Amino acid sequence: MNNCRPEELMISAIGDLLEDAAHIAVGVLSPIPGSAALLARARNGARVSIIGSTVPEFRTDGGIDLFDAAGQGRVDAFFLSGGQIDGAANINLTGIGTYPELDIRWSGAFGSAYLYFQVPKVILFRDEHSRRTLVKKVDFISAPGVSKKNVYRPGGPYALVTPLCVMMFDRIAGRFTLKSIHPGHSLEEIRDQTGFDFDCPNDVPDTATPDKDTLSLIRGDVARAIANPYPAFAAKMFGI
Amino acid sequence: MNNCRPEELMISAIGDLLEDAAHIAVGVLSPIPGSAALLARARNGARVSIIGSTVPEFRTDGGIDLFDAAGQGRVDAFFLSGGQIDGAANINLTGIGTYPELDIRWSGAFGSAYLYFQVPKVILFRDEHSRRTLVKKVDFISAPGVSKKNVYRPGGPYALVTPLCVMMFDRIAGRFTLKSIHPGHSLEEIRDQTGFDFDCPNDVPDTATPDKDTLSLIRGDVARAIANPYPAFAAKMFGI
Amino acid sequence: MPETNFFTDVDALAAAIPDGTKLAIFKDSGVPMAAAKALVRRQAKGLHLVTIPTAGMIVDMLIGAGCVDIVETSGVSLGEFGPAREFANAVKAGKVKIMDSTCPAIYSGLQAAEKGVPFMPMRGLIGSDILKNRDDYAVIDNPLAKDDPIVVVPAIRPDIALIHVALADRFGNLWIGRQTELKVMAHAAKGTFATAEKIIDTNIMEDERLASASIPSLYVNGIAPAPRGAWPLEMPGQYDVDRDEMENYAKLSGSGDGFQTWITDRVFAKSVAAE
Amino acid sequence: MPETNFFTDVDALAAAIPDGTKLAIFKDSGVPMAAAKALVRRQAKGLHLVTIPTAGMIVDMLIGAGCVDIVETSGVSLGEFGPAREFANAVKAGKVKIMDSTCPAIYSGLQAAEKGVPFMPMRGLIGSDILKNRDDYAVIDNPLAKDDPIVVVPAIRPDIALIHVALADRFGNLWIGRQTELKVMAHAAKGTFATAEKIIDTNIMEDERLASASIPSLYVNGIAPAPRGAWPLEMPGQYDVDRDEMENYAKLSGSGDGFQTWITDRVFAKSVAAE
Repeated sequence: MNNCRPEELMISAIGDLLEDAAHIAVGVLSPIPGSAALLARARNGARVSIIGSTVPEFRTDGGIDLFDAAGQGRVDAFFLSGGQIDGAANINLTGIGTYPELDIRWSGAFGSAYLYFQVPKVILFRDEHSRRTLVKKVDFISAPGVSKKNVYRPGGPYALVTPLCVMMFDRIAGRFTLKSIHPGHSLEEIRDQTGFDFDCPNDVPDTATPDKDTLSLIRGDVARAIANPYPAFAAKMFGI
Repeated sequence: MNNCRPEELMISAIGDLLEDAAHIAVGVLSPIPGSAALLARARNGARVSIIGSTVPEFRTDGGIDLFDAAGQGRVDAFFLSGGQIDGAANINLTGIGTYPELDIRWSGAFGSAYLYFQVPKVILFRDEHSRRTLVKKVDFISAPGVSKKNVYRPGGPYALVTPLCVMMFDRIAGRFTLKSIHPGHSLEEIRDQTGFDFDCPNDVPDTATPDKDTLSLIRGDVARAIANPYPAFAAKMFGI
Repeated sequence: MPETNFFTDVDALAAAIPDGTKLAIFKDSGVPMAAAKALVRRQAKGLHLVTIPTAGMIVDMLIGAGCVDIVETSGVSLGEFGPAREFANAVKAGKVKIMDSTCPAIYSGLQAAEKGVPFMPMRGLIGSDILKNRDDYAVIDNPLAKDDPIVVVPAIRPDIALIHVALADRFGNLWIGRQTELKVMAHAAKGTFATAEKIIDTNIMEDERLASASIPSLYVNGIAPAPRGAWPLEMPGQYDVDRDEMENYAKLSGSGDGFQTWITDRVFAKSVAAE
Repeated sequence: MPETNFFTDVDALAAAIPDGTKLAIFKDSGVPMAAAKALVRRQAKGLHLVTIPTAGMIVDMLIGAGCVDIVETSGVSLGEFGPAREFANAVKAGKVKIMDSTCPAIYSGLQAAEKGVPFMPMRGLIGSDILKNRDDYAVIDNPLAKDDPIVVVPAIRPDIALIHVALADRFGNLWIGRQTELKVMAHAAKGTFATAEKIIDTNIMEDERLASASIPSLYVNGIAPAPRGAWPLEMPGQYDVDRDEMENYAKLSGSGDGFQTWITDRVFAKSVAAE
């Protein structure tokens, strides 16, 4: 592993998953996926729309337009997270306990219950890899990972990226498969920290670290661009 | 009858029907109803929207907005016409003969099949009162005059104004009733020129001619305002 | 996402619109007259025109020139210049298939496509012969109420929205001013081709006054320069309708030889387009 | 049609919003913070808030102050300043009824009301617990296709859309810039109340640059002046978010006494609103 930081590794790993996405949308409060989208933009010329951004090149025509664009098939990739994510890629943004008077109430589903169906490549990102966040079964399905065959669903979960690993999601099997382990971590650690069962090939490679060019893009163009929507992140991560 | 012209009488008669309409919309190619709407504006402060107008005070936010406004209940009065109008207030803007390869093909229904349902006070206006235009049964119902009870229909036909008379429409009975006869014309002439059966009280008054104030409004403010959407009409009618 | 193509002229743009295209055209300014004439010059065939929601000379001319198989419309008329006689003749002769509608049904169909839903409910229409003749419309029971029949119209997803704008930029963005329907068209269509009075080098999206009334390049597949591209129709703030030319068209169209003469003079004699 | 009322200040405007009003509030700038504080001051009760489509501090504050019975939302959060703890506490305590949704379902409901239709179909949602807990949503078979289940959401028709704009005029028109969602809100709601940074004497509709991004007076029932009316949130092009004030709210809210202190200091001590 070269001297890239864990966040930079995740940015690079997500960026590698975005290679064929021409239009990537990014929600609020997603600095690491947002940075990955900007990396894809710098490397492949992807168009990036950042919800809520006021920067002309990233902003959308408003929320309605962005959801409509996803409905039209004009958004290729998006990111979702969850207070809980389970092995069937169900996500929970609503809370823990029995609905509606939950023990812990989170913000709510936002656009997930729609975009998870419409966007072909939804990458799940979670900054904490633990049995608390990656659970056997979510308490509340804000948006389901898989749907019955007759449900119109051009989109869905594609991969899960955490501080420990990258997993790919099989929409037919409805299960995750471990794809790569971040350098410095182990399969045992991942099994230990994951609340759900997942598939695992015999030989799981290390997650590729960003090469020199990618790292300088991340620390250069990407850092400068992410500073507008996420000044605090850019300051902390890249010192700008 | 004072020396008002037939068009001015019709403008005045329609204007009198618009007294409680706060927002009146006017379609394209409707100079006489348009003038009547402007008269209602001058007299009662009604808001007037003219489809296709570029004048700031009359223009709409575009076609979608106007139809939506009607759907929201924000349009109180509108005008429709027809190549044929029948005694049940069905209108035909599509053509004569057997659909689709008609003997005579007109322009088409435009917004009638919607606005006739949504706008509370639709005034039918026809500049030719004859058995050719006012028929027993239209060849093609571009928009129906009455609907079954379970059909959502806050709007519908209110009156019919022609060069001969004013008729009111009874939405329950589904029939017209003669309200007034323009000075210089007779019930016999109207019966002779009307292809459909209508109700007629024993004593039908003359259509009220515009008083001096109304006539000077028509020839003043209204004439000047109608000249923008309808320059040819204003030039011919009012010499401006 | 489209990389916006920049065509050298309207003929290059028309060459990129295949025969059989489902083509959406807006009723108002800017009417893409120059582009439509280029379609006539290239002898386009089998177009399925969707008028948003009505149309005038542009559709009458395309029908008269034999470019059109299907016309989906709420009305075709030359407005104050009279009836659309090429349209009426072609319908009567069964030369074009007519799909009669009503304005808000066409808007609702476009808005369904814009939202990626297969249909949109709409009020009105029940009891009309418009509805009776549209096999693709249906009446359903409002699923959220009792005894409330309501029409559903299918999404209208044109292959191409063909529009004319005052201003485009080199980045593929279009400024549309108050004509917000053009935005709905661009969203609903698979792709948008635009002709523009002017193409500028600065980015429309970076000018706040322009950006709030624009279509971003995300939706724009092709742009061609077309100064006076709406002529003989008007372009608000730029030029008025050419009344003589319109009256001439109204006189000659619908009359067989007269229309052919008009086409020869006013479409194939290319120079007139820039008059 | 409304004759637009011009209120002397936000408190007069808040006095015209009855208890129990179904009130729509937009997530983004301008957030009508000054008007919401006036609602707290007048101790409004029983509000049914519809967030378009999510919300932050404004809804958290109104809930914490006991003004709200129902909150219909796709999410409430203070964003980078943390969770909305008054909201979360009230939901957990059963003090407000929560109607959880997802952003495009709220937009679709508004757009149904805008079009005067009782429902709108939308993709997604099937299989979610959001759908399972919304008795007012339904799954129907797409009437124009086979074996294609699709959700329908009911029209959302707020009593009042409460918005904050940069510019209003004496004729009742509002300039909204790029925030086109505000227009959808005004169309969908029975009436619209606006606070404005500035009220001008010239007619917005007669200025082409402004007119293309405006809400005409047809939809506007009331306007009150509110300079810095979004504070402590930002007003694009005019002022930035007041980070200290937001952090202070994030710290004190959700903590009982702390929130009461904050309300006393920042809402009832009226002068701070104009800081």
